[in-house]
Amino acid sequence: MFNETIYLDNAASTRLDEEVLEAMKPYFFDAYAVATSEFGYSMGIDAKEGLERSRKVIASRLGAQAGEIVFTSGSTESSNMAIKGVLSALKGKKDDHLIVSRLEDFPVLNTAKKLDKQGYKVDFINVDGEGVLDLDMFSDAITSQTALVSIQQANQEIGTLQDLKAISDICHDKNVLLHTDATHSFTRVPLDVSKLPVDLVTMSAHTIHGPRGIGALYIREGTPIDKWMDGGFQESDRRAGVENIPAAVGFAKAVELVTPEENERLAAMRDRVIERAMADIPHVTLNGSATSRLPQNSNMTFHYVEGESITLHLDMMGFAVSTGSACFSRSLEASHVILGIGGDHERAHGSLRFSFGRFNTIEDSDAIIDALKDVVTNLRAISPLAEDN
Amino acid sequence: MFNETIYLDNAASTRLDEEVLEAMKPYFFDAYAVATSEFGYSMGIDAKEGLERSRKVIASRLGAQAGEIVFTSGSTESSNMAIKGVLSALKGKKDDHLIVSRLEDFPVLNTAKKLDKQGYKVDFINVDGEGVLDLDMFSDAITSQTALVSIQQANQEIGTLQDLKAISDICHDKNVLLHTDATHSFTRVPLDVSKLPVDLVTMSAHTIHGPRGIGALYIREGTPIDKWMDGGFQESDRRAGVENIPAAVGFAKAVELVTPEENERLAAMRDRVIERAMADIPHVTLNGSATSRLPQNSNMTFHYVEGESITLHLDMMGFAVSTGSACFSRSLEASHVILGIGGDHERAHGSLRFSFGRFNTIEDSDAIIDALKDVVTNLRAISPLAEDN
Amino acid sequence: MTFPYTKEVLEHFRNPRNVGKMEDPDGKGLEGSAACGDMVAVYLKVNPDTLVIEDISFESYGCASNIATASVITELAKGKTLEEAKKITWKEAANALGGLPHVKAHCSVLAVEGLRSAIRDYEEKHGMVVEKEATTTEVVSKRLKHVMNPMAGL
Ligand SMILES: Cc1ncc(COP(=O)(O)O)c(C=O)c1O
Ligand SMILES: Cc1ncc(COP(=O)(O)O)c(C=O)c1O
Ligand code: FES
Ligand code: FES
Repeated sequence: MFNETIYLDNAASTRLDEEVLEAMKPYFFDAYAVATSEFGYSMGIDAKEGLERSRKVIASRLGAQAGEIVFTSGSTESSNMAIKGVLSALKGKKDDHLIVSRLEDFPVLNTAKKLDKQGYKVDFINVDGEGVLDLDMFSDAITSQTALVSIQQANQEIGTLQDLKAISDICHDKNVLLHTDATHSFTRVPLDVSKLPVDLVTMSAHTIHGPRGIGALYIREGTPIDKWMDGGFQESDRRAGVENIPAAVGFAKAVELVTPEENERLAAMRDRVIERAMADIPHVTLNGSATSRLPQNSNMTFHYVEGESITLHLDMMGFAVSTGSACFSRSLEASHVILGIGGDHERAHGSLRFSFGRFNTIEDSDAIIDALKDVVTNLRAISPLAEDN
Repeated sequence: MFNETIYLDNAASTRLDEEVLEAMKPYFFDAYAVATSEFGYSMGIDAKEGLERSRKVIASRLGAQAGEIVFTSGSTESSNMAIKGVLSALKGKKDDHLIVSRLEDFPVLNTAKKLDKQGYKVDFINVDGEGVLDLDMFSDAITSQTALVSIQQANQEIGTLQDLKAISDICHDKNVLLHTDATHSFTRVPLDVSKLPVDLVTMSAHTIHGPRGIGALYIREGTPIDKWMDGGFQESDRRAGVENIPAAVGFAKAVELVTPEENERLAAMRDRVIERAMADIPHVTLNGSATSRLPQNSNMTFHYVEGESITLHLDMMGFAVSTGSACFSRSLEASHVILGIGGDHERAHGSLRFSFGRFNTIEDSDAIIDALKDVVTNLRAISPLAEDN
Repeated sequence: MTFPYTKEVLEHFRNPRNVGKMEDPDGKGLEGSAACGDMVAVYLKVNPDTLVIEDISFESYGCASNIATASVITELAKGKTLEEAKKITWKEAANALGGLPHVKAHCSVLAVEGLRSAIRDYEEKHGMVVEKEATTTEVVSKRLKHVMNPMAGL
């Protein structure tokens, strides 16, 4: 039905792992009842057991208690719930001050912007040229009126990791709640909430070969948070809606399948693609940190050329990658991440993200650069910017 | 792994149809990219085509345009979005008056109750002894300040259908927006928004052998509604979050698999179970309407006995059914639906719902009554209420 | 698959002991639960000389926990004197059943109250107590006060 592709856009979404689907099947076809009534019939209790086992798997990967994990429909919902739920619970107790970084992905960023319009006070903290949060500016921004801080653990485009230890220590010292969006980092880089005083963590399944339609929110016990999705009493009355048990079971299986060895494999692919690009193609800039980044992410700007043209050429050659170019996005806006690290539009325009997953091999890193060499050379030959090449 | 069960709780959730899973697989394993960028690579465009085809299938079953369908994570989210989104959009334009029926399920009911506490004016309209909306009270409740009406098409417990034609005509005449929760009625009873002036419709996949984690909201073109799930620009910037394309494709397949013949088969099972219960067991009351009800739903009270005891006995005999008894629910509250139709606690206590699905047969109707005869007789023998039996 | 109920609960639920209305009981109690609307009736035959419960039976309009606790309480009470039987607590009943889900603790309280009410009825009929306390809703709620938060259990 569809063609073979070398897929290097695993940050956007990933191929489902067959083992994950196998784990889900008993909950599609055998224990398909709802789990709400423990005084109900056996099938509902079987279903509930599947759900609770999955909750434990996810909790333990994070150093959390099972009761601190709420399943949601995905990262976007987790972050909406975290921010809106906490601000709602603290209304009248703390002033309505929210702090986020400029590099947050849309769920946090656009929630913050909406709240800003609605009268909340929102501060957007700057990052340096590698995407690392300005800790001084951050620390200064916190006031006695700050209700919540939301800083991602890893960036979606340039893969930069934040120093969550430093950030959470500052928040802890100043007695402010901290939410972190770990959509791309969960299972890929360490995060242990029994050690770091992070209060809320957004997690997603479809970024690690799990199913779409399921995510989770870690909520440290005692954190004030109102219900956001209203309705039934599921998830200990914290999130309404029939439990998506097959997907929760799939999520847990996806978590179990991520190993340290896999993360090393991905890091090797990442390093190879960067090293090869730098060696073989002139005028390339690495976006993000050289040292502190997601194992599965690389992002580089190929100067003087436009990303959508590159991706279309690559697509015709069988590669799937994405770009921060304005032309590529539906909104025709250049990546706020590249702009946020001080890049200009040209830098965003020529940026490409290569993100790796379980079904990639190190040969894919070579193949994409081999292909890219020609594409970039040809496009530069027609670029008015690239006079000196 | 799990035991064989005669599952008669299809109103709670249903077994996934194998054909649905087959339809989903290409989007798990081949076109697993995100669909957001139409200027992106081929796999994303394939994925998007799957999504848009599914949207059309759902739209056309409802007499809607594809662009009027927004995918959500389920019924609960659809109803949250409909009510909160419309009230937010109308803020300051119409007064904050919301009308719902007393029999709504939790997503509408608890959203309404929360809004009531937050300062909105909410009216809860009564129903008669069969669960049919009091049209006079309803019509009188509408004022020039009414922003939205939310009345379900079919009830989740007693299966009573509302006269949506009359209700939507009243709303249309009075120029008030109408939302209807069609979680149980979509595909099971007719609803054509090209004929009825309904403005918003909540739909769900997992009630018709589709996957969990996906639902839809029909939004008539031009309806004022704010975004509720904030983040990315998916779903024409109406609902953020990665599109759950495999589930959307599964939802569409589930819709296609529901035929008029199937609905007749279900109605025959429903009629048989009611007829047999009335004939074979004394002191039985039908809950809901005898004539205007969902094809797949029956609900009866077996007087002098308590529902959880019945369901546990039935469970041990291999049947899965649910009850409106307070003892069955975690909150120890008797069904608000049975109380809402004027029943007392005793009527709720002994109420059982038998809801049918594709994988049931008419023999199941006989089997459950054969089993129930003994169970009810034995429990009545020890009941202090059942003096005259 | 694990039921929220122990083997013992399920056994008493399936095969409740000492069930049914008793003809001409010496003492009779009927209690209702304000929490969920259930009822338990307990009937006693008492030896007037020894004040030993020689026969006991119950009726229940309630959930599995309720039926099971009422059943086990009849076993615990049989052969005991009224004074001994009065001291049976819902915890003893629950323990005899290997434990009950927290949210169902009130069902066992109801069963214990049924027994105590039957004993009180006997004592009243035989002039063993002076004050007759009517079993009003308030009295029931007072007795059940400590179990009135069903979500939290006890
Ligand atoms: C009428 C009705 N609407 C909405 C819902 C919520 O559906 P879900 O839990 O799938 O979101 C239900 C669930 O039972 C329902 O019966
Ligand atoms: C950092 C980050 N957070 C949240 C999201 C939203 O995830 P979803 O669309 O799966 O809800 C994304 C999506 O790309 C992301 O990159
Ligand atoms: S040049 Fe066409 S969108 Fe940028
Ligand atoms: S008797 Fe109602 S919950 Fe036990």
